Amino acid sequence: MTHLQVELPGLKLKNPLMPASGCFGFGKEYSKFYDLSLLGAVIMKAATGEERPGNATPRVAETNSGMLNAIGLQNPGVDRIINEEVPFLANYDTAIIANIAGSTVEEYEEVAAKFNLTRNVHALELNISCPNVKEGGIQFGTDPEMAKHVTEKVKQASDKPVYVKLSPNVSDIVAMAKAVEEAGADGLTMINTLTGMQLHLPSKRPLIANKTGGLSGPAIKPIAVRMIYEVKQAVNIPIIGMGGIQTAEDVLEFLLAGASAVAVGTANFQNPLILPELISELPKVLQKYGFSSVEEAIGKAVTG
Amino acid sequence: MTHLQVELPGLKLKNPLMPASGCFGFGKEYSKFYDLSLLGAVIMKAATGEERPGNATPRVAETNSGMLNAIGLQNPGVDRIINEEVPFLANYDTAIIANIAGSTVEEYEEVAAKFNLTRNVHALELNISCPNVKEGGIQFGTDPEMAKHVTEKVKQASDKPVYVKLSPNVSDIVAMAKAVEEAGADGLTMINTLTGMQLHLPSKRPLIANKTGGLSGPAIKPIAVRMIYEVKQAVNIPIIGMGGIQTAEDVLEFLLAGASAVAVGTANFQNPLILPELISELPKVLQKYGFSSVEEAIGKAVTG
Amino acid sequence: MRKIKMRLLQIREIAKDTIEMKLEDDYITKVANPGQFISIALPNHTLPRPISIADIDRENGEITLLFKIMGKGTDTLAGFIPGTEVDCFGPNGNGFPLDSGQVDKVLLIGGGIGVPPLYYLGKRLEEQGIEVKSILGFQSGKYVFYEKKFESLGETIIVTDDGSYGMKGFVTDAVNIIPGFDAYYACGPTGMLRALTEQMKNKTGYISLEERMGCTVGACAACVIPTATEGSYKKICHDGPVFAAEEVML
Amino acid sequence: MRKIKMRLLQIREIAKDTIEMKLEDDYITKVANPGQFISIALPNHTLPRPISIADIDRENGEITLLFKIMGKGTDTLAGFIPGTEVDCFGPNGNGFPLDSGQVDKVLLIGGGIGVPPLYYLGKRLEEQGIEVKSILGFQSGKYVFYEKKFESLGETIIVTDDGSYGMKGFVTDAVNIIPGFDAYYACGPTGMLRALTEQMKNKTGYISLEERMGCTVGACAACVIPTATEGSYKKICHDGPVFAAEEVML
Ligand SMILES: Cc1cc2nc3c(=O)[nH]c(=O)nc-3n(C[C@H](O)[C@H](O)[C@H](O)COP(=O)(O)OP(=O)(O)OC[C@H]3O[C@@H](n4cnc5c(N)ncnc54)[C@H](O)[C@@H]3O)c2cc1C
Ligand SMILES: Cc1cc2nc3c(=O)[nH]c(=O)nc-3n(C[C@H](O)[C@H](O)[C@H](O)COP(=O)(O)OP(=O)(O)OC[C@H]3O[C@@H](n4cnc5c(N)ncnc54)[C@H](O)[C@@H]3O)c2cc1C
Ligand SMILES: Cc1cc2nc3c(=O)[nH]c(=O)nc-3n(C[C@H](O)[C@H](O)[C@H](O)COP(=O)(O)O)c2cc1C
Ligand SMILES: Cc1cc2nc3c(=O)[nH]c(=O)nc-3n(C[C@H](O)[C@H](O)[C@H](O)COP(=O)(O)O)c2cc1C
Ligand code: FES
Ligand code: FES
Repeated sequence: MTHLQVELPGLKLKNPLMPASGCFGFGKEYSKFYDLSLLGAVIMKAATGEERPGNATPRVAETNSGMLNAIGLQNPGVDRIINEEVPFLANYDTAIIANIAGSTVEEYEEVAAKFNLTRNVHALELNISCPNVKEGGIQFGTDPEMAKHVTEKVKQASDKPVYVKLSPNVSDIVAMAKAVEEAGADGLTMINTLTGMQLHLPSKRPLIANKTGGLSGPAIKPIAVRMIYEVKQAVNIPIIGMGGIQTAEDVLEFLLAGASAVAVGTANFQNPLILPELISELPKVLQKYGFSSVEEAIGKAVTG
Repeated sequence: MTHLQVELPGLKLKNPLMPASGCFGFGKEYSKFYDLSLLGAVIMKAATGEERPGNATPRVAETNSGMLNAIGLQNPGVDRIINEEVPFLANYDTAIIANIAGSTVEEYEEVAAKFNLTRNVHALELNISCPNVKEGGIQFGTDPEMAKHVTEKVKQASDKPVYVKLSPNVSDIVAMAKAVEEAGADGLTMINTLTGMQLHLPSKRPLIANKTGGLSGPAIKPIAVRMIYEVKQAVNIPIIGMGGIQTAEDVLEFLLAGASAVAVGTANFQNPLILPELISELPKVLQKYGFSSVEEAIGKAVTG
Repeated sequence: MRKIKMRLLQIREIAKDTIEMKLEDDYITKVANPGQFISIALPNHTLPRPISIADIDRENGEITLLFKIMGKGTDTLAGFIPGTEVDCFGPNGNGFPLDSGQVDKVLLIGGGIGVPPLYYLGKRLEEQGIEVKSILGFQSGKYVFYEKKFESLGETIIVTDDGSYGMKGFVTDAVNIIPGFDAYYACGPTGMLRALTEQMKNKTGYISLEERMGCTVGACAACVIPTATEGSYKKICHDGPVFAAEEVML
Repeated sequence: MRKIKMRLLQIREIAKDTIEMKLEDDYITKVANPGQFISIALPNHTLPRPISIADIDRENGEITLLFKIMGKGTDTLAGFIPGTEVDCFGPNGNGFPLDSGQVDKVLLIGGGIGVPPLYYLGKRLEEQGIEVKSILGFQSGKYVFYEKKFESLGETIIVTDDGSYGMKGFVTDAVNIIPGFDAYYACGPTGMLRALTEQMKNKTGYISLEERMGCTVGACAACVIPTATEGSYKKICHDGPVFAAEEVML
């Protein structure tokens, strides 16, 4: 019997698998494919203070073993998310994590405060790293001082555990992780996308209307694993890992590198059943490599 | 008739294609496959002051659409390169670029000074971004002040044009580019590899002996294109672009983004004839998208 | 909506770069409506390819797809051999409205690779006793396909950009020739749809749209289109691909 | 060294997870020596797969490769069907010394998927009138292959880790049984080669090494091995894969 349970601040996960923010909407679409109660948790799409229309289209492009996206935080705003989306997800036996974003520290605080009053939301994921927001998101994510500041403010605005989502577009990921740990973060999620671009040869212009987009998918997996491995050695808060996961072996690789749970984003698009498939395959893979539980595997590559 | 010639500081290239440093040794091996005179230029493997043994093995790993390497600057030292390797390459009608590396600013100066006296070397590529050197290479590449300093010193030590090779492992690539331009760099080459890691599940350890390695190949292409596009708008010195090129369309994409010439690294490994193949396909691709010369395409996505 | 494997039965080039595939399937054929699409997951790709349902043979559990080779993905797909199990999911999207009631005569207007979904639509409309006429536009003669099939549904005008086959011009030029129809159904490049909806402002029309997609199921917000209501967006993969002509801003 | 396409003629599983491929080729068959390898470029991979030449039929222009399914690349390769054009380049590396002169009796020692290159070596040595004996080690009975073929060259001892076939133990246990040979040629896992070279310090021996490779031609310095000379390295793909036993430090 392989134990898949993992306990993290605010989250009792029946298994370590969840969809990554922005790749799963608010769950409705994938609920047509399978029972969301199978999932360890669901991370919702980013919520901002007001409704946002997002960027112009095209918003996505395929790349080698990856994709670029510049959705631009399109979302109906925190109030409608709380009133229309959370109740749907709350029907399922799974943890709910709200991803919060904003252009200003005040907006982050406001959104956090609203989710704080939402019974069925178990934890917050602080998206300080969305590369597609022009007004400031990117600075929060690449400057340790700003990251620290916004984390502190959100911690004050909320009693729910706060997981800070780190951007990989930095010279020193460990400095970022330490800064937000110091600010009181309960956990980290990493990594967000790397900023990239694809040109459309016929028009000689960037294919994505926003010009740049965030690179995700298997292409970035080695960067995610490296960053998690480095951060795991420097902080004492748990990490939810993500970036290119598409097989149960990948899940184990992230656990070994130091992740306590993992999120799957891009891989949902090619295979809407990827999450239940990985959940059912994980026990076999853990066993194959000598583990009888997820907990046992966490950080094994770091601690030996 | 499509004009492939490009003129860059110190380099009259008959076409914009050359092998990337470290992926082509000093040319001997690939000279068994084709006539090196076909190439626009050859960038040699990194040279250091003394011979270096490099890292322990394994030194490479395959990743999705990419690979990791941690060779660790293994090379016979600048003197033997000048005496044994440059003369071989000088037999061919192609430009020769020497890639120089070091652990200290003094070592960079020493190596640059020696190549400065080597008649057949046309330009220097300053490798301040090799992620596999422990003693300091990585700091040079991620700190604008240090990058500026080492560039200035090398410029003083050499009359040959200096191309500074930028690391993508930074929060702000434009700041790095501007710093080295200010320091007198004649051109930029970008990008070097992104730091990544792969775990070997049976041993639960990093597969590469050095733990981390540099990620190259098509996986990183969108990051390279984005960085070149951004830097092109901020500096006035030419860029030699690289990172995941494997088709003639990729070459054009790099030119449009702002590269004046391109280097091909990883793609040589799967296809030793990739460079001559790209050189022969490029005219067709240029024509297809309405260009009658390489010069015309350079930076078109930026300037419109 | 399900994830399924469809066995490829037959594949052939029916016009330049235009491939017709027949696949065995016992789920989509039962539930899908004209205008819906399926998503094809290709090996070594990260994004699924949305392809419209061109025809369905419910009895034999056979689905027809028509696609044009446009890039790496469709090129790979074109190389599949009979017997291949193709990874798909769907049916996705809403499809064309079939039971509008007061419609007696409809006009189908297709441009290039926008033609396929109109064929299955036409068949289903004709089954309901509705009179179907079609205008199909192509780049040039060598790209023309399914002319006979559309003719079996009703009067069909072929238009080519260069006049190398049928009438020279655009589908918008041909629309005036067809008198009296109650509604039009169109699918094709956005430029064509823009011109068309402008030209037929006071007609009831339904148009099927395309956009680059991520998830193809409504979860990622990649494929939005602004609606006529200021600041509001719809997801083409989920709320479309078919929209009432006046509903969206092209 | 050339880049070539070889047409796959035949492919079959000759032992558990062990595939034998016969390919048509008119270049490698003419120039390659035993112990050399070829590099196979697989679609959707960034690194070539080095595979030793297991046999060559010069007359018919046929080359034999034997490989074990170890990961994604060899799994893809195992799925190739006859007629496939396989992208290769080579021959790479140096090969075993064939004309050492004073050698009358040789011992071939192979471990697992290190066995293949020894077969073509044995055939060529035997052609020169040299007496060939072999010790072949495998994990277990179901992995054993080419026993008959090696027996046709001379006495052959099969050893399995678990004793499920042949002698139980390691190849090092079997070495003592074979009396009087002038040189040994070995290929197999590094652990085996280390034990073997230690055990046979005072014998002339040649060993073929493996390492993870980048370019496979000597250009990238991925595949180095320290030599007996302090601080010095050789490239396995270029200076090897065959080395005199005392030349390298395992
Ligand atoms: C709802 C819908 C229905 C469609 N039905 C058909 C059909 O029946 N027959 C047909 O030939 N084509 C159809 N298309 C267009 C088809 O999906 C694209 O031509 C195809 O995805 C191109 O893939 P590629 O790999 O060959 O091209 P690439 O350019 O290599 O593809 C790269 C990426 O861009 C996307 N992409 C490229 N062009 C388009 C496009 N025009 N629309 C949407 N995504 C695109 C691809 O899906 C992929 O993610 C439809 C598109 C949509 C949105
Ligand atoms: C000179 C030489 C000759 C060889 N001859 C044979 C042979 O005749 N038959 C045979 O079955 N195998 C042989 N091998 C080993 C064979 O190359 C690997 O088993 C194969 O590359 C594994 O690829 P994969 O994609 O299945 O495994 P993966 O683990 O998915 O491969 C990932 C990467 O690791 C490399 N790799 C993995 N294992 C090895 C290994 N043991 N040695 C070198 N690279 C490795 C691959 O080339 C690839 O770059 C030889 C290796 C070398 C160096
Ligand atoms: C289409 C798309 C939309 C995304 N939107 C968000 C978002 O709203 N908030 C966020 O924190 N991350 C967002 N991400 C990043 C993912 O949550 C994840 O960190 C990243 O994609 C890496 O994981 P993957 O490789 O499994 O996709 C988005 C990613 C994609 C592909
Ligand atoms: C095996 C290997 C060795 C490399 N060695 C060097 C080096 O010595 N000096 C250097 O500046 N870059 C080195 N690089 C980086 C390449 O020159 C190039 O910047 C990078 O690989 C991106 O290009 P690519 O994707 O075409 O390989 C090396 C890359 C590889 C794969
Ligand atoms: S493609 Fe994801 S919402 Fe339409
Ligand atoms: S693999 Fe490149 S030197 Fe051996």
